[in-house]
Amino acid sequence: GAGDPTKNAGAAAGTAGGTARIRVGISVYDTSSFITAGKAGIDAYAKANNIEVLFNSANLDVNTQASQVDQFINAGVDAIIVVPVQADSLAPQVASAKAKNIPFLAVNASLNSKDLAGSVLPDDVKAGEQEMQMMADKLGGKGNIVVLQGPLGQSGELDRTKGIQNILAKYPNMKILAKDTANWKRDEAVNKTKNWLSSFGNQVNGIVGENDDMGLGALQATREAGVKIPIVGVDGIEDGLKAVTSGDFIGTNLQNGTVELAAGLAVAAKIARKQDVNKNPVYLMPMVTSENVALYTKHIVTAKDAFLAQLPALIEANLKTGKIADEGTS
Amino acid sequence: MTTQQMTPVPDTGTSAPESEPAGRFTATWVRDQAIRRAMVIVMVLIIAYFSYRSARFGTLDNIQSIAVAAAPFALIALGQTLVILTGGIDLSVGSVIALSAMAAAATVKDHPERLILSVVVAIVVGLVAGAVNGFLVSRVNVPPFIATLGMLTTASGLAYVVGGGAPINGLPAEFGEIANNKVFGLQIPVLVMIVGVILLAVVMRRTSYGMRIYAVGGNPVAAQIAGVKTKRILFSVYAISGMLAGLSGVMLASRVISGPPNLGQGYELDSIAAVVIGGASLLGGRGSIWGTALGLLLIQTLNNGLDILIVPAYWQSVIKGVLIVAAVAVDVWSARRRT
Amino acid sequence: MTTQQMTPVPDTGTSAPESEPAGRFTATWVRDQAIRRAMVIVMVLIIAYFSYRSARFGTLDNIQSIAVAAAPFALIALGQTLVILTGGIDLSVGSVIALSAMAAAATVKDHPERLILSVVVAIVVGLVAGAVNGFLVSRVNVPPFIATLGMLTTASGLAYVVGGGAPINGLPAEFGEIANNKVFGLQIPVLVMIVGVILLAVVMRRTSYGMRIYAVGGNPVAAQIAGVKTKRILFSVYAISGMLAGLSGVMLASRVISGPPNLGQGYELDSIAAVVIGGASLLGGRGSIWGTALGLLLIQTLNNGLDILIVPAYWQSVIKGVLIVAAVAVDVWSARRRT
Amino acid sequence: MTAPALECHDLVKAFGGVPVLKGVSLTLAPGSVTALAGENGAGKSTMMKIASGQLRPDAGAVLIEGSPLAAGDPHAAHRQGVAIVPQELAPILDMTVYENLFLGRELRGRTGLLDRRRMAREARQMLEVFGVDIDPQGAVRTLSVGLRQIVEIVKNSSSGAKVLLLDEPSSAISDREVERLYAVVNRLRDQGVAMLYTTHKMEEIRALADRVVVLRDGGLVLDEPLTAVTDDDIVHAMIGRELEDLFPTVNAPGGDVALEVRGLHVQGYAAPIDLTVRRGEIVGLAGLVGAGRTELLEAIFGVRRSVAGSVSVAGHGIPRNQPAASITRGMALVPEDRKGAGAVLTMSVLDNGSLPRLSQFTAGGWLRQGHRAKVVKEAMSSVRLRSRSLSQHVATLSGGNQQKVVLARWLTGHVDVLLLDEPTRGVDVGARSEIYRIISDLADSGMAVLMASSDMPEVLSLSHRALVMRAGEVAGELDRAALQAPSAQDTIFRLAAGLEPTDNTEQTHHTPTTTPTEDVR
Ligand SMILES: Nc1ncnc2c1ncn2[C@@H]1O[C@H](COP(=O)(O)OP(=O)(O)OP(=O)(O)O)[C@@H](O)[C@H]1O
Ligand SMILES: Nc1ncnc2c1ncn2[C@@H]1O[C@H](COP(=O)(O)OP(=O)(O)OP(=O)(O)O)[C@@H](O)[C@H]1O
Ligand SMILES: [Mg+2]
Ligand SMILES: [Mg+2]
Repeated sequence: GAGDPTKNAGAAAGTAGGTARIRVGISVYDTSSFITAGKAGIDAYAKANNIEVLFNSANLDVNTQASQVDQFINAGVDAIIVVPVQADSLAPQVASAKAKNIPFLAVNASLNSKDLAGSVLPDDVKAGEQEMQMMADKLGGKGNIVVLQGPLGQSGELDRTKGIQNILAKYPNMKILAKDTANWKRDEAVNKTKNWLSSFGNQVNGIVGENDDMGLGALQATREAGVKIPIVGVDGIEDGLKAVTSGDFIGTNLQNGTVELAAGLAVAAKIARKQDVNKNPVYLMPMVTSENVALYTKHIVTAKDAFLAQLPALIEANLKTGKIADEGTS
Repeated sequence: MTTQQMTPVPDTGTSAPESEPAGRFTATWVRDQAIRRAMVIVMVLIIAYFSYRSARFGTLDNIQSIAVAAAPFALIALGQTLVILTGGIDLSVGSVIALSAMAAAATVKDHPERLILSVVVAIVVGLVAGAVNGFLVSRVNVPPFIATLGMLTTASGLAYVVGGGAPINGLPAEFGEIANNKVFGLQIPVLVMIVGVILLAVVMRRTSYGMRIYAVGGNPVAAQIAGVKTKRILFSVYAISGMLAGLSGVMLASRVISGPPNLGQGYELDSIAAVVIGGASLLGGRGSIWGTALGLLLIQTLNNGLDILIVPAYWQSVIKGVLIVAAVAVDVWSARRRT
Repeated sequence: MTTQQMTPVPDTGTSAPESEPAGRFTATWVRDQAIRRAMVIVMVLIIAYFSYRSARFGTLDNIQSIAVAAAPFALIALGQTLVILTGGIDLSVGSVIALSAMAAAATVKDHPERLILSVVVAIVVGLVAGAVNGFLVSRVNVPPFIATLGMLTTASGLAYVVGGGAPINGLPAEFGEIANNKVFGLQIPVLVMIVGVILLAVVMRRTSYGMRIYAVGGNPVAAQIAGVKTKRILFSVYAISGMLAGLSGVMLASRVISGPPNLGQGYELDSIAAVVIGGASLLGGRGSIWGTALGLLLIQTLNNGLDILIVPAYWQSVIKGVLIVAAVAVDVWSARRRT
Repeated sequence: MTAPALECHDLVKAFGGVPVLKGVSLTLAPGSVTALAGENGAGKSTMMKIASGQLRPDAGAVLIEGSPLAAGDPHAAHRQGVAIVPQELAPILDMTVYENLFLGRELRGRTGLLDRRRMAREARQMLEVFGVDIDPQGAVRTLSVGLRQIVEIVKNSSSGAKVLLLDEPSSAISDREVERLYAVVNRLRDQGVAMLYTTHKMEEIRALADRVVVLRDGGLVLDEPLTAVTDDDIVHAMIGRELEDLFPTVNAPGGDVALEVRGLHVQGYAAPIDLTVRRGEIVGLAGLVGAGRTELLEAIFGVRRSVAGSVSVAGHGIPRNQPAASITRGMALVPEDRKGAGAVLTMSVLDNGSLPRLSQFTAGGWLRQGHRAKVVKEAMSSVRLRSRSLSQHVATLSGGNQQKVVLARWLTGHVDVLLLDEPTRGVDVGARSEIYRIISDLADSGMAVLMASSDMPEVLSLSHRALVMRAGEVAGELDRAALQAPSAQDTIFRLAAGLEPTDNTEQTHHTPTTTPTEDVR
């Protein structure tokens, strides 16, 4: 059960050996593939650094997330990490954690509070810019595109859309024919894209998915319609990397949950232990193209376990360099 | 004991006396037609509008798109029709889709040769889930809402368990054949949908099983007195609904060659809506397969047409909500007019 | 005329308002108690298990956490109880929460002084949405399922429209006071919940309005013949349900100082589940406020306890689904035993 | 003789600890009709439900032709050849008449698919026995209660059952159909079917039964061949005392008009209707099943839409189509279908009793519990309601007692015009005489009573005046003298059926021209 945390001293494989065991409460927005990958990273890092993790998922409900934070505060954890359901929410909860001197971190999406102890955020604007740039390059700076957005209002969607617009502004000959949400889902994206293809016929020159799943749904739609249209995505999930390898995607951006969430935990642990650390590192997604896709496929698919084994060391190294999205080379 | 529509008088029906004994053209039949016609008229208006606004709407390609998108919904709506006819409800179809899709994906992952097996697994998983629902409702007397809500929650949890909390990706390309191959020029799901609709329409109209389903929904006590094995009928409709959800799940998964644990989320409400728009009563005993097909067509046509007109998603919500209510209101109004 | 649970005996008999002082210890009363007790016993067992597994569970802090989390649900479950007692259903509560939260957020954004106004706006928005539902159901005779499903879709679209497709962020810290300040040592939502439960329990048992709601749900035709203005009653319960959803929405938004357009998504099923677990029949006429409170407590305790035991989310789903069905099955079983 | 078709041994049944059957044994021989009599709530329906497998007895056994019946399994009972026409009719409203008739034994063609055509055809033949023109392809929902009852009888009497239980099969049908029912019963008897026939009407017992069994308070108090007992014996066994006169003497009505209906045009009906009822007057409404009596009463009260005309009570016009306003103006309706339209089954006796006059029992919306309980209790005891307490759910009352609740709930306040639709349907003799007494007392106190009834003696003996309806119109009127004439019954029948009237009838309204068969709907 969740009784007394038994002090377990021998577990320190990385750098933090000998430090006292701490408890970190983590509330994530939902159980997604990103979070599941992240959980693996969290567990690997926690084990190596004598951290007990209380891990809850909020099922996409901000009220549930607020309750989970309340519980962590009641439990007197040493730090709280939230992967928010809703960006810029939870200000009262952050404040009450601060009142009890519990460091509170936002990971993956921002929280609107001056009481945050730190944050580990991806640069989603950059990700949007990168994927749009890939598309612009592919189309030679002109043509019509459609954009599949994430759930409207989620920070990932807002920022990636913004990045896409930033690049588009530079290309007057590129036009968005349609943009709408497919809620990160492949099955929604298939139908939406298919209907768009009905609507615009062969005017569509490129499809920009704000994540890989929607890009893959679009891919299916193009197949059913019997056309071939360049597609880009974000995230670098297994099927996305495969699509890059096979040439179905012109590229994607890697948001490796394993690395990002482990980094989040690392920052939280160091703040709780009053160690020196950059409290607000930014996760800059590496671009994935046919040239470098092999390496990432190894980390994410084929040699996942080996990658996890050296993850704690990688995280420590990354925190020192400040490039927390660095995947190493092995 | 209560009627859903608040008709002030015991029988709404003091219908026109020109009912002919010959059978076809009885007052009830005429009313039935009228009721159906109101919804059909609404449909025609909507289709006309879309066709007027976009030349692409009426193309064969687009009609095929509508059919392909409709197919997985059609299957669960068919099962849902049977369940609702008995006076029950199946909230679990959405998550049974997820669970069976995950099971199929897990089966076929790294084993392209298990294609058929994966379909069988999905159907069996759906059938088992449905059987559990049926058992709870017919034997343990748990209200259908609770039994299937429990299954909704449980199956969706299990779908994640199957994938260890994540979607099952990296499936062999062969898995796509189930949904994407064509037979007689139609994608398999479309064919399955057509066969399913016709088959069930015949079952409901032309077999004693169908008649007994109506009886159990109309008045379980009376059905029992007349010797109908109400428990078996109840059990069977949930089992069938689960099975169809399983089939729907594997077809959806095959279409996107992936096993997402949140597949089918919220489909239950859409399927129930299709049935109720089609004129069924949630109290049971009233409704038809054709009605459901019509309700489904309404929803799917709206989804497609609004996408084609590039209406933003949230305005689509608003328009769909308003139109569905309006269509049913017209229907209710016309049904009363012609009584 | 059909009963949802297939009992050959006309009556499974739960709680209509029981009012007669002399007949306290009648068979019906005893049965009522027994039925209630079965669920209470299940509750006690669950609480005992959680307390045994975690010292944190029984702390005052945690009980407050449960109460705070329960409050917004309690409000919609109360409204839902009234609606279900009339034989209807309100699927729109979740998205009315979103719409009214967005409206409140839009009101208070950049205007911290409009705190009270934002609450009023949310309540009015909820009331209007509920009134539309009520109008459709009582006057246009649209089945409640469709009327409120239409509102679900429409209101959730409108919630995005209010925010222009995005959440309303950057709200003044003062907005948090609505939900986070304390009165008499209780957070305001908890207080509102307690007042709401007591008030409605009294209304349902001690006023003619409450009795009329039971009558309309029990037999609308008979109620009308007895002079009850059934349309008004119907209208009013949907309006109340909408209003409470509005109140719930502003409290939720205030709790996290944010206006998310997808707030409240899926809450409708939870609220209906609470009511049905509490012993109400979806056919109307049967159920009680206390039953709903108990159902709500069951769901919220499970949510909290399973989180505290750090059960992974998907296993939580599985456990919750199974436990809810089991609790209701025990309840049904005990109700039959004691007949 | 052969083995008994049905044997009941020491049946015991209690609901919520209250005994309903206290060890009842009964034997039915093949080809016989046994009348089952007893007061409301004596346990007759309970006994039949046990014999048909709908209820499980607490103790005791049921044997069908010597083999035990699986307790609480209606399907097994059905298979073993037991059929029941339940008291609370159980048609499937949204299905057609022929589907109802053939449910459970559907006719199939060679392909195994349903042969709907043949079912409809045979259904028509089956219904012809009763001479009513019911469209076999119409939904049962569109039929009146009486016609539904006929459908139920036809269904169960043609199922080939060896044991047929009839629970008050004649409660909603008029004399003409009752006679057809007798013919059916006699035919089944000749075919060797054992029948148990519950009724509250003495003449039915006399006309049909070979043997009579009386239940009182859950015990069997009389079991004799019919020839061995007198009517008085039976009544005495039922109510435990002598019954004087079934009908009270009716006093002359007052002069003021209490109810005035002018040109009331009921939606869906051809002709507007005029009628007046004076204070203290009891006006009977006679007619065949489906004559439109129910519709008229409902339209006067405002629950059925009327499109033109006026209704006034004691000189005050009341708005049409507003039952609440009618109640405030002193009108009350006791509907024909007590389960569907009368009582709220999920509510208690107390709540049902106070529902029509809630404002009288509230202060600013608050229920005055003590006052309410007192007044309702008085009203309920004035009709000698048999219930465990005021908080008993109406669903668990016996049929006759439900009827009493629906009537007595109006007695909690002032009523000027009482509209009664089949007021004694399913009510036992004892209670029936009480209800008659109540009606005549109410009339004496100045109330105007308009009473639709298919029970001919009721119309003849209780009314000051009777209107005969046919096809939605008033076909004729009989005054007190005409009602007391020996030929009254015949006159009413002729008017109702549209035959040429015999000479001692006053025709006030309308000369019938159509033939009897086509007016039924
Ligand atoms: N489900 C039930 N729960 C509780 N009590 C019941 C139930 N069903 C019947 N009773 C009670 O059992 C007694 C016998 O009822 P029953 O219906 O057998 O009477 P009956 O002889 O048929 O009367 P009637 O002539 O009015 O039809 C009544 O007092 C009734 O209240
Ligand atoms: N839609 C319809 N189709 C066919 N017949 C109908 C329809 N609606 C009503 N009827 C018939 O109209 C007639 C009116 O029934 P109603 O019950 O009002 O008559 P009533 O005089 O009150 O008869 P009773 O009270 O003896 O049953 C019934 O015969 C009913 O079957
Ligand atoms: Mg009876
Ligand atoms: Mg009548």
